[in-house]
Amino acid sequence: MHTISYQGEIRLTRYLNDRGTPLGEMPDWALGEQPWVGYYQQMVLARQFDTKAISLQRTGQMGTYASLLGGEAIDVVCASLMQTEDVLVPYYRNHAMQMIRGMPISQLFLYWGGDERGSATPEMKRDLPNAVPIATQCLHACGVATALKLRGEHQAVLTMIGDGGTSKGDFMEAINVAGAWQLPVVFIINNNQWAISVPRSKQCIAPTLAQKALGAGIRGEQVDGNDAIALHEVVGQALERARAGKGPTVIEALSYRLSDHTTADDATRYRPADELKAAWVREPVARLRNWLHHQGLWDEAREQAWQAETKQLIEAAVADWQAIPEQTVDELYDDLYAECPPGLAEQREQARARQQRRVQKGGKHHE
Amino acid sequence: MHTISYQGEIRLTRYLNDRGTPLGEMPDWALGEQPWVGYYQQMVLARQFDTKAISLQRTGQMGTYASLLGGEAIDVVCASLMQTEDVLVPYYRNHAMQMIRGMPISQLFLYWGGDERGSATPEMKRDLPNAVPIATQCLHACGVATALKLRGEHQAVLTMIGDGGTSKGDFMEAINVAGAWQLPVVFIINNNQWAISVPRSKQCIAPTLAQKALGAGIRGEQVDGNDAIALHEVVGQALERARAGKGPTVIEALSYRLSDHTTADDATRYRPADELKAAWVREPVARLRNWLHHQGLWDEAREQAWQAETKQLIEAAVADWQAIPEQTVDELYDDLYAECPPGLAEQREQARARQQRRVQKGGKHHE
Amino acid sequence: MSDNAITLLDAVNLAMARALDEDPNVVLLGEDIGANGGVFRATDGLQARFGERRVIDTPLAETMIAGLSVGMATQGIRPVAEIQFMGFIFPAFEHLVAHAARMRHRTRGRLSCPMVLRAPFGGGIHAPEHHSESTETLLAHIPGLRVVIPSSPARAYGLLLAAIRCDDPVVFLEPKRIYRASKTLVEDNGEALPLDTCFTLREGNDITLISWGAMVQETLMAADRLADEGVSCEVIDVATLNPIDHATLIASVHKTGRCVIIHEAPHHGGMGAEISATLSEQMLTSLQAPVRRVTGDDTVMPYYRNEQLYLPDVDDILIAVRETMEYSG
Amino acid sequence: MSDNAITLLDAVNLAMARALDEDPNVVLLGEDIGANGGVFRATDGLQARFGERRVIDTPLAETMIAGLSVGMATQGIRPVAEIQFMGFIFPAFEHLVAHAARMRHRTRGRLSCPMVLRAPFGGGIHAPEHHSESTETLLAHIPGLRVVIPSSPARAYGLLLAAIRCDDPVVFLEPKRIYRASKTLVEDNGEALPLDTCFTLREGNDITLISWGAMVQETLMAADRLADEGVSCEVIDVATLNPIDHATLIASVHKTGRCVIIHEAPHHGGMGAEISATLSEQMLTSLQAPVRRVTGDDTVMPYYRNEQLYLPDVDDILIAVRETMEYSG
Ligand SMILES: Cc1ncc(C[n+]2csc(CCOP(=O)(O)OP(=O)(O)O)c2C)c(N)n1
Ligand SMILES: Cc1ncc(C[n+]2csc(CCOP(=O)(O)OP(=O)(O)O)c2C)c(N)n1
Ligand SMILES: [Mg+2]
Ligand SMILES: [Mg+2]
Repeated sequence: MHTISYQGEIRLTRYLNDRGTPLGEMPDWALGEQPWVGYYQQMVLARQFDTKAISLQRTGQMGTYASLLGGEAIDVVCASLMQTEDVLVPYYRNHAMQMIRGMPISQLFLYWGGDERGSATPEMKRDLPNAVPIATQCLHACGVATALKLRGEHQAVLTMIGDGGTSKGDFMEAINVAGAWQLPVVFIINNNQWAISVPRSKQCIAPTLAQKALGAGIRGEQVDGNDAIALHEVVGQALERARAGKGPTVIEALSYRLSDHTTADDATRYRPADELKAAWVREPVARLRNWLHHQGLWDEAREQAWQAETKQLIEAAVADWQAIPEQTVDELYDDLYAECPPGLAEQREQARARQQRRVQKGGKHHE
Repeated sequence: MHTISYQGEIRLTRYLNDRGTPLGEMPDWALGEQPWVGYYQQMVLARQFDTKAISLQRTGQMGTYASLLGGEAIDVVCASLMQTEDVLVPYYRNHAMQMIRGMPISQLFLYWGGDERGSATPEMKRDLPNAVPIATQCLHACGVATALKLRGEHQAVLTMIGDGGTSKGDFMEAINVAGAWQLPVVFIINNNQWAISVPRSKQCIAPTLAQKALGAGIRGEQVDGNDAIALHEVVGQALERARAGKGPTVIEALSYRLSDHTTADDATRYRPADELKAAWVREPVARLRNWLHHQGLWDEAREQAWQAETKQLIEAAVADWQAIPEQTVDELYDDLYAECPPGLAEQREQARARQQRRVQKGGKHHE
Repeated sequence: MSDNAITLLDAVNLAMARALDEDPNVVLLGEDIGANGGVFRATDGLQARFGERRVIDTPLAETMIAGLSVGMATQGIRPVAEIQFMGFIFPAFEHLVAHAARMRHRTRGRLSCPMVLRAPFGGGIHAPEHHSESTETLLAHIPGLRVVIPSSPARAYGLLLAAIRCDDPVVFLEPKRIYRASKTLVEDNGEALPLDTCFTLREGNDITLISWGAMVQETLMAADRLADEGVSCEVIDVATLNPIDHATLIASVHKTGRCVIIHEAPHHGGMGAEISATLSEQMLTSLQAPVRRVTGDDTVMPYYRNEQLYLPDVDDILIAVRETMEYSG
Repeated sequence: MSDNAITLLDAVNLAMARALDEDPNVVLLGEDIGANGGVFRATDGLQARFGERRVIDTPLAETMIAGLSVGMATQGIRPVAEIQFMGFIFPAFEHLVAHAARMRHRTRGRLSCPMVLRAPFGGGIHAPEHHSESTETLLAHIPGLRVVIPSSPARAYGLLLAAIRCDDPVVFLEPKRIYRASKTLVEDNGEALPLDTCFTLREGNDITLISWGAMVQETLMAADRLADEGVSCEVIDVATLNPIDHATLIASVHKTGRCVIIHEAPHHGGMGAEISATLSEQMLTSLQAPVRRVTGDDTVMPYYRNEQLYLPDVDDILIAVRETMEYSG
C-alpha cells in the first residue's frame, strides 16, 4: 500500500524579461519611482567600485579581489531591505551589501588591500566580518539569530552563499537547525552558475538549489537574481516573515558571475565564451535601467550625472584609504586575546625589535 | 509573475497493520513462504543475540553495547536482499546485518567485547567495519560506490544511519554527491524516533526525513520499518535500481528504539513510558509472526524449535568467543602502518617490557 | 567529608549553574544536555532549573554546535557548548580555528567570541572506540584558542567559571576518568581561578613532575611512593595548555634540576614536547638530567579491552623518575 | 638549464601523471582540478590526458572529499585528493583522524586506506586570509597518518610518487611559496624517495640547521651567508614529519653539538618542539648550546599586507645561529 506522506514545491518569481520589459501586468507596488531609482543608483555605484577594485589589483595596488559583477541587484536589494538592527552575515562577494550597511568604501579597499582593520569600523555595528571559508557563515547566521531570539529582539538575520557553497555540510546543517528552531534567518543563495571552474550542474543534480529547503522543512523559493523587482518582493517578504517570528527562508537568486572567480582566476580556461556573452544580455544593471527608462524614471542626463558622481565618490574613497597609515607590528599581537598573555607579549617585544632592524636595514615598512 | 519550478513528493509504503493483518489486498509476490519465514527466523536470531549481549554487559563480561531491539526487520530485510558482492557500510546498530553478511557471531561478541579483531574476519570481505562517528559512513559508502563505478562493477552499496545522524553535514553531503554522480548507493535511515535523548521532532521540522533526498535531487521514500513485507519491496527495488545504474535512493524506515540508547543509557530519564508501551504494540517480530501464523506458514511448534535452536547457536558463539586468546601487546602497534616505523617499533619494544613487568607483578593480563 | 564534598563532575555542574544564575547571557547547548542531563550528567538538573531557552538540546551536528556558538558569541551571548566526547570534536575544528580563535583578531576587537566548548576526554572508563582520546595538542597549537584542563573538583569549579567569564574562546577539557574519582570540599563562592597559571600541587626539591588531566592522579600517587623512597617531588598541574605558564615550570625545574612530564596523549608532537623543549632551551646547563616524557604511545588508543595497555601508570612514572634521579652525565 | 629543468609545481604534476599512467587505480579528485587544472595548476592537463573518470571535479565540500577518499581507498582505489588550500583542510579532519588513520588498525589489516591528501600550504604569496597557514603540526600528531613535505622539485617528485604508492594514508603538503621558486633537473624515472628519512642537503660541522617546506630556502641562504662568516652549517630537510627520522637528526647534532630549527608554523607546540625536545632529551650533555627555534609567532597569520612581518627571514636565522655559536654556558 502506497500513500503520499509529503508534497512540496518551489516557486520562481520574475517580473522583467532580459531586456527589462514586463513579462505581464505589473503589480501596483512595482509602479512609481521608489525604491527603484535608489536601487539603480546603488547598483551603478557597486559596479564602479568593482571596476576600480579590479584596476587597483591589476596595477599592483591591491591583492586578490573577488568581483561582484553580475551580483549587483541581489546585493543592493537585500541590503536595502534590511533594517539597521537586522544583522548581515556576509560572504566574500557582498561588497555592495556592506557599503549599503554603512561600511565606508575606504574600509572595503582597506580590507581587500590585505588589512584586518577593514573589518573593524564601528559603522558595521554587529554585522559579521568577511571571512573566506565557504558556507560557515550560514551557521554563524543561525547563531546570531538564536541570540536575537533569546533576547526577544524581533529582527532578522540575512546571510548569503554561492551555488557551490550549498554542497557543503555547513549550509545544510544551518538550514536544518533554522527550521528546527524556527530562526529568523533569510538564506540567499547567489546562484551565479559557477563555483570557480565547477558549473552548477556538477554541484547537485536537483533542478533547483532552493529545494534543499524542503529537506529542512522550511520555505524555499527561486527568484530571478537579475530582476530587482522580483528580488524586492521575495526578499522583502522573507525578511518580514523572519521578523514576525514566522521562520526562515531559503531564496535561490539566479544570476551569473560575469567576472573571473577572482582576479587570481582566468575563466577562459574553463568557461565557454558564448555562455558569458549570453549572460551579458540578461545582466541586472542594464535591465533595471531599461525598465526605468521605460517608466520615465531615468534618462541619459541623470545617467551621466550619476556616473560622474559615483566615480568621484570612489576616487575619494581610494584617497581616504591611501591616507590610512600602516598597521604597527603590535597590531599583529593585540586583539588576539582580550589581554595579551605574557608569552605573546614577549614575542611582540621581539617582533618590534625585528621590525626596527628591518626598517634600519633600509627596507620598506613591508617586505 | 510566479511559476512553479519544482514539485516533489514522498511516498510511504506499508502492507501490514500493527498486528500483522493486511491493510488491503496483498500483492501476489507477498504470498507464499519465501522469503518471509527466513526473514522471521533471522529476526528471532537477532533478538536472541541482543538479549544475550545485554546480559553479558549487565554481568560485566562485555562493555557498552548498542541494542538493536526494534530494528530487526530493517536489518534482516536489508542484509538479506544484498548480494554477496554488494558492499555494506554499517553503523553501530547493524549487528543482524553483519551476521547475515557472514560475520561469525563470535566476532560480534569480540567486537563488542572491546577487541579490534572483531572487525578483522575474512567473512566480512570488503564490507566496512563498525565505526562510531555519526554519519561519516554515508560518505564512505559514496566512496565505495565510486570505486565500484570506476571499476565497472554493477553492484550496490548499502549504508544505514539513524534519525539523529541525518542532521549532520556528512549525511547531506553524501546524498548530494550520490545524486550528482548517480552513485549506486542505498541510504537507509533507521528512524527509531530517538537520538539518545533527543526526539525526532527536535532534529528537523520537516514531516519526513526522506524529503532530504529531494534537496539532493534523488529518490526518497518512507517505509514502515516494522513491516518486513513493505521493506522487502522498497529496499529490493532501490538495490536493483542501484545495480542497474539508475542512481541512489534514500529510504526512511520508520521504527522505534525499544531499548535504551546503549547499555550505558537510561531512557526512563527522558522518554515517556506510555510511548514505549505503544511502540511495543507495533514491533516488527511479533508483527511478522502474526502474519506468518495468519498465512499458515508458522506455528507454535516451529516457534519453540527455532527459539531453542537459536539459543544454542548464540551460546556456542559465546563459547567460541571466550576461547579466543587475548591480543598480544604487539597488536596495538602492528597494523597501524603497512610497516611498523622505527620509532613505533621502539615503543612496541618498551611496551612488551612493560607488559612483562605488569604480568610479573602478578597482575592479570588486562588492568 | 562534609556535605559540600563533591566530585569533579559535580563541580562542573555547579560552576555552570552558578554562571547561568549570575549572567542571563550564559546559555548551554549540546547533544542530550537537557532532560538527559548529558551522557555524563554534567548538566543534570540544569534544564529543569533554568528552562529550555537557557539549556538547549541541539540537533546532532558538531559543526553546527560550534558554528552556532560562534554566531551567538559575537552578539554578546556566552554559549557553553558540550561536545559529547572529545573524539567527536573534529567537525567543530573549522569553526574553532577559522572563526572562534580569530573573531577578535579579524575585526580588530570590534567583535569577540566569548564561547566555551566543553568536552570530556581521556581513556580508562571502558568506553567504546573514539570515546577515549586525548587530542588536546591539536587545540593548544591554535593561536587565539585557550585550552584549559582541570584535575580536581576545586579547579574544575574555579577554572570553568573563569572560562565562562573569559572574553576569549576557551576549550575546556574534562578528564572523565576522574569525573567521580574523589570528593573534595568546594565552596560555591563564585570565585574563578586564573587562566594563565600552573598549579603547584606539592612542593619538593629533587625533581619536578609536570602533568595535567587525569594523569595528575597517577603523578601524585607516584610522588607519594617516591617520598617513601626519599625523593622529594614537586608536582605541578599545568592546567592551561594555551597559553602555558612557562615561568612557573621553569622556576620549579630551576630549583629541582630534574623533570619528568606525564601525559596521556601520544608522545610525538604532544604538549610534553613543548614543555620539554622550552625547559631544555631555557636552562640547558642547570638541568642535572635530561627531561623525560612519560606519555601514551604513537598508536591509536585501543578498544577498551586493551586500554590499560595504552595508558601510562604509576610504575611508568616511578621508573622514569628513578632513572632521572640516577642519571649522571 | 636543460629542458628537463622544472619547478616544484611541475614536479608535483609530473609525479601525478606518472602515477596515473602506471596504475589504473590511481584517481585524482578535488575542487577545480579538472578543466581548470587546479588553482595553482598542479593538475594542469591531467584531465585532458586521463579523462574525467580519473581526474574528477568534486562538489564543494572538503568533508566529502576526505570521506569519499576513505571509502574509495578501502576498495583498492588510490585516491589522490586535493584540498585547495591547507586553510580549508579542517572539514576533512574527522575523516582523516577517525577513519583514514585507523582503517588498517581498526580492521587489523583486513582493509587499508592508501589515500593521499595534497594541500598547498604556507604564506608569502599575497593570498587572502586562510590561504597562508602552516598547520602541519595538527596532522603530524595523529598516529597512523603520514605527513610529508617536499622542499625541492626532485623531492616533490620522488616523495609524491612514494606517497601515492604507499599503503598508508599520507598528507602531502606543498610549500606554495616555492612552487615556482626555481627550476632544477628532475628525471621522470619513476623512482620514489623514502618516506622515513630526512634529507641532508648540505654537510657541515659547526651547527645543524633543521627545517622543512619553504623555509628550507631561507635556511640554505643563511647557510651560505654563514659559510662566508666561517660557520659550517649542516642543513637538513626533515621532509617527513610523521614519522620523523630522529636518528639522522640526532647523528647530525651529535657531530655539530649545536642546532637551530626553523619553521613557519607557530612556535607553541609546533613540530620544532618535538625535535628540540627529542634532541635535548637524547643528548643533553653533548649539546654545546641550547637548541634554538626560529618560528612563526603564536598569533594568527596576518592578511597579506603584513604577512612579511610574520614570516621568519634569513636575518632571523642568522641571528639565532650567531647567538648559538657564541653561547658559552
Ligand atoms: C571551505 C572552503 N573550501 C574552499 C575554498 C576555496 N574557494 C573559494 S571560493 C570557491 C568557490 C565558491 O563558489 P560559490 O559557492 O558558487 O560562490 P561564488 O564564488 O561563485 O560566489 C572556492 C572553492 C574556500 N574558500 N573555503
Ligand atoms: C560525531 C558524533 N557525535 C556524537 C556521537 C555520540 N552519539 C552516539 S549515538 C548518538 C545518537 C545517535 O542517534 P541516531 O542517529 O538517531 O541513531 P540511533 O542511535 O538512534 O540508532 C550520539 C549523539 C557520535 N557517536 N558521533
Ligand atoms: Mg557561484
Ligand atoms: Mg535514532
